Amino acid sequence: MSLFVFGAFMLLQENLQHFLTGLGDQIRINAYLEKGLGTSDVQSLGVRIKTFPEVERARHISQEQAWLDFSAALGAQSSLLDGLPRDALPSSFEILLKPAYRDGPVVEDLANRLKKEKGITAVEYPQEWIDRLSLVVLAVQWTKWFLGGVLFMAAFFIAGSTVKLAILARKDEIEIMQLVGASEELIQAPFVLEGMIQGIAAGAVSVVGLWSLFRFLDRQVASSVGLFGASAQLQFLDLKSIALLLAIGWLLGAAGSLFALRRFVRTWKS
Amino acid sequence: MSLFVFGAFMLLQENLQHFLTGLGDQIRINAYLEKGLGTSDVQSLGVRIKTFPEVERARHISQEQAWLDFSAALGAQSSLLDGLPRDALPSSFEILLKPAYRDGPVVEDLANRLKKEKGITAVEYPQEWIDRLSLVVLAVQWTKWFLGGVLFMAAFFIAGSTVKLAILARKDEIEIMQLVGASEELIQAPFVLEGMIQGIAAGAVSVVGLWSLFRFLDRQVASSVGLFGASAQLQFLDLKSIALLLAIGWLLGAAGSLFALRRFVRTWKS
Amino acid sequence: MIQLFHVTKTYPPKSQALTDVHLEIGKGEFVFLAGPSGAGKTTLLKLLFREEEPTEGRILIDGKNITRLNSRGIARLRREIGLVFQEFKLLPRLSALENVALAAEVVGMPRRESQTKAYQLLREIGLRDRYDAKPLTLSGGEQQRVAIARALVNDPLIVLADEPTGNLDAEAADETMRLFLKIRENGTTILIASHDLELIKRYGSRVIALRQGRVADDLHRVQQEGSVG
Amino acid sequence: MIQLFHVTKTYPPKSQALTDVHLEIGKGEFVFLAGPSGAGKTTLLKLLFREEEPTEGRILIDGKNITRLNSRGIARLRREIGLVFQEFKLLPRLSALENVALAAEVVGMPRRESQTKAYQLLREIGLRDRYDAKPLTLSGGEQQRVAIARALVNDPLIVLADEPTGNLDAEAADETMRLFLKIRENGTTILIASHDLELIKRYGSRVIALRQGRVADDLHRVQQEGSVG
Ligand SMILES: Nc1ncnc2c1ncn2[C@@H]1O[C@H](COP(=O)(O)OP(=O)(O)OP(=O)(O)O)[C@@H](O)[C@H]1O
Ligand SMILES: Nc1ncnc2c1ncn2[C@@H]1O[C@H](COP(=O)(O)OP(=O)(O)OP(=O)(O)O)[C@@H](O)[C@H]1O
Ligand SMILES: [Mg+2]
Ligand SMILES: [Mg+2]
Repeated sequence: MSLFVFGAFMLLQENLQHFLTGLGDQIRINAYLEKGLGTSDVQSLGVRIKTFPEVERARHISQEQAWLDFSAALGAQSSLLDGLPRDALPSSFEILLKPAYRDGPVVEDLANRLKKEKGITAVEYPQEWIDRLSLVVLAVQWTKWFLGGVLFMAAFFIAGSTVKLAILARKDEIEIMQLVGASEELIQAPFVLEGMIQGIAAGAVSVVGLWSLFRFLDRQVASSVGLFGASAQLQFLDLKSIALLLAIGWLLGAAGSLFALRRFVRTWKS
Repeated sequence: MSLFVFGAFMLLQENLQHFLTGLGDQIRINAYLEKGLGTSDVQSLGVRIKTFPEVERARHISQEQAWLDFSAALGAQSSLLDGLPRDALPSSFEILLKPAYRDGPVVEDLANRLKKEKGITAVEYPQEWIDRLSLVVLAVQWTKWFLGGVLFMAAFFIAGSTVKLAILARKDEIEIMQLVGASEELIQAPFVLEGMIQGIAAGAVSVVGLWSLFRFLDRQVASSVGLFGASAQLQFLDLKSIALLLAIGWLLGAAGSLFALRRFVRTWKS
Repeated sequence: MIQLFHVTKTYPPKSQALTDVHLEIGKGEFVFLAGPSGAGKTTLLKLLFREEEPTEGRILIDGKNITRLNSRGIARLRREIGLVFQEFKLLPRLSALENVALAAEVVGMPRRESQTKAYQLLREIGLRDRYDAKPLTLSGGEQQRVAIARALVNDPLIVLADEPTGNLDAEAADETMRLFLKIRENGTTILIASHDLELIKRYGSRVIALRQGRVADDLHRVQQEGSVG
Repeated sequence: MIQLFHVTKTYPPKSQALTDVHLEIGKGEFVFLAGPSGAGKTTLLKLLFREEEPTEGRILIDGKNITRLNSRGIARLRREIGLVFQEFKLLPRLSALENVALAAEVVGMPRRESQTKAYQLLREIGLRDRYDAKPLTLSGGEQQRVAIARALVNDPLIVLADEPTGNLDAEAADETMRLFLKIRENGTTILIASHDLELIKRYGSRVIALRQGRVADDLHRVQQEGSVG
């Protein structure tokens, strides 16, 4: 039960992370090129750009393409462009950054360095969008920690009281074992063992529960159009997380039982 | 404790709601006007638009203003506009919808009706953005229910085992009270009373805890620039929610105790 | 006062503790329930305060059938009965005095009065010095006497006592018996399960001997005969 | 075997249960601990199996000082001692047989052997039919006999029994005593707290009388004198 809560948190975390990455993909730097640059020049510039460590991908957008994109963006007012020549817009590179570098100052720095490249006339990046994104990241981060804290407390509390109930129910047993001279190890063994088994079982149940919940949600989401593309795809926990969940269950079960037992035996007579 | 979890959920819910509203504010319909419309015509059209039930606010954007906005939006490429006359762009109304109507089909319907108004040449609205938004709303909704479910289960479990512990600790007392002929009410009264008091106390502690947590988070957020404007302002629970939290604590405490007690007494001898 | 008609008690699955017991005990009688270990003494007492229901037969107390009672009725019945258990059943968190007083408060006696009464009883039974002690800090015999005091605090119509002197030395047992006899003068019926033959010989006005769940013997001693109701 | 030097036990805050007790009990002795309720009998036994520590004085068992033991040492000590408690202390979820066998398994006896031994003991003590019953379904006397069997299953060096016959009829008490005597033949020291004067008169080879926490009397009966070690 307590692990279920924990697992739910991990699932959420995973998906939020994924969602953020999806958002981050929309941070793109546009580097506009000089007019009349030859194809080979464009290609070598593309290669050059890709050597920057921050760059994930760079896509060349021809003048043609730029024109089409722009008029699509203008929508109803595309008639505005009727008077302009087709090559009014410069060709450009659309640069996608690696996740780690999607941060205001880094982007600015990169933009400055790109500006110095031969063949590039201007560099544009969505300053406002980047700032917003970092705020969203921050908010999500905080929400995550906040929720995580609450859930962790809840999980801990639940685990604690489960163990307490188990011990209270077997108080007499412990006392009598002590009176007939059983060693401490012998008294503790069944509790620790039970704790371990219960911990793993709880972990397994949680994983299964989460999985079915996940399937349900996934289907719900899939049925509403996936406009976010890949980023709207829900992610389930990977194998490592599942193993971690089970391990935590195992440890928490064993350690919790032992800890509670010792404390309990100590305060026995009070 | 269990109420703390619950309160945390409510706090989260409140802020998500607020955040969504903030996002929804960015759904705007642009209604472009015929060129050469007189000031009084524009004004009466503005009044007319405001009579639509879906409309929250409508702002007139003059040709001048449209030009400025557009060139700002073009950024580095604003030179593109140099060859165009200043009045190339039409004036328009920027229409903000009421929250309840910020939905794809509704917006489309409204756009069609607006188009039929005299003086309006074209209506534009961010189709993609609306679809995205509804997906985000959906995702948030689901996350909320998912988390809410998990938290609620956790809260219920915690409350249950707290009561169980309390009863187990006083099992003998109940049994002896029964044996000396105490009436059921007399036996239950202290438990129910204790449950009530604990419930309210837990509620109060939760509110205080949430409040201090909130203050902390709020300060953290405030220190990073508020680019989202009003929507980045965190909201604390209002008085009604606090009262609700306390009432839930009270009820849960009383009912939980009574319920557990009755079940416990019934399965006494097994 | 107490009437049992053909009472049989079988514990599931098949342990027959009482078989066809037929008894009448009158108001104010002082009865010993004798018999070897496992004869059914405790079971018989449990039937009388409705801890158990008889498998067959009827039990009347004061003319009322107690085999058909809801929980409210059981509570009312028990308020008329003073109980002393083989295992004492004292509340470990209350002092001796509070344990005794509790039983009185439960039936509605005001706090002060119940405390005074409890203190008086504890004094009579030889616990003047230890009335403020918690049960776990009392010796076995002391606990037993607290349990006896609790059974008597409400001036019950019936006292059911299970081995009330099992943990008492001869002197304390005598004191306890004298207390029972005094209570009896108010018309209280007293039923004591015991195998202390010495005690039975000295105090028993009537001895019902159980053997393997049957009434083997029902001896009225003439010189102390109570009025049979 | 058992030696107490000037042992005083004061329960906080100020209840003096034992005062300056000086005793020597030899190997294989059969000793009754007599005295009225509250005299300190149970307290003395509790000191011997280290449920309590003496406030003053030293206690040696087999020459070893048991006042300074860690939890491991206490466990080792208790494995040499068979205990019968005033309140039985049986595990409600185990059957009578399992309760007895458990004590043997705890010290490392294989399961089969411990069960056989437990069954044999229960038979000797008159519980042949009820060995499979849970303690709560046993009568008081039956529970007491299970507790006695548990104390004897490990062939302990010392048996400490607190009112082992308080809930037994005369016949069952006799059987129990005979069992104790038989165990004693292997050299087991037996110390029984009781106020059943009848029983003490019949079986006691040595009677230590406590009164208000002091040894008031220490009577060796010559005809049954055990070898004092
Ligand atoms: N809850 C129960 N379930 C099954 N059998 C029971 C139960 N309670 C008692 N018995 C059996 O019924 C028989 C009578 O038990 P009871 O407790 O009435 O004896 P008793 O006369 O009080 O004996 P003692 O003097 O040892 O206390 C015993 O054989 C006992 O094992
Ligand atoms: N844990 C304790 N705290 C305080 N006082 C105690 C505690 N245990 C026992 N006493 C007191 O010490 C005295 C001796 O108690 P003990 O249990 O040794 O008597 P006993 O000889 O076994 O009596 P009985 O025959 O009634 O069982 C009693 O007055 C008792 O109230
Ligand atoms: Mg009995
Ligand atoms: Mg004692």
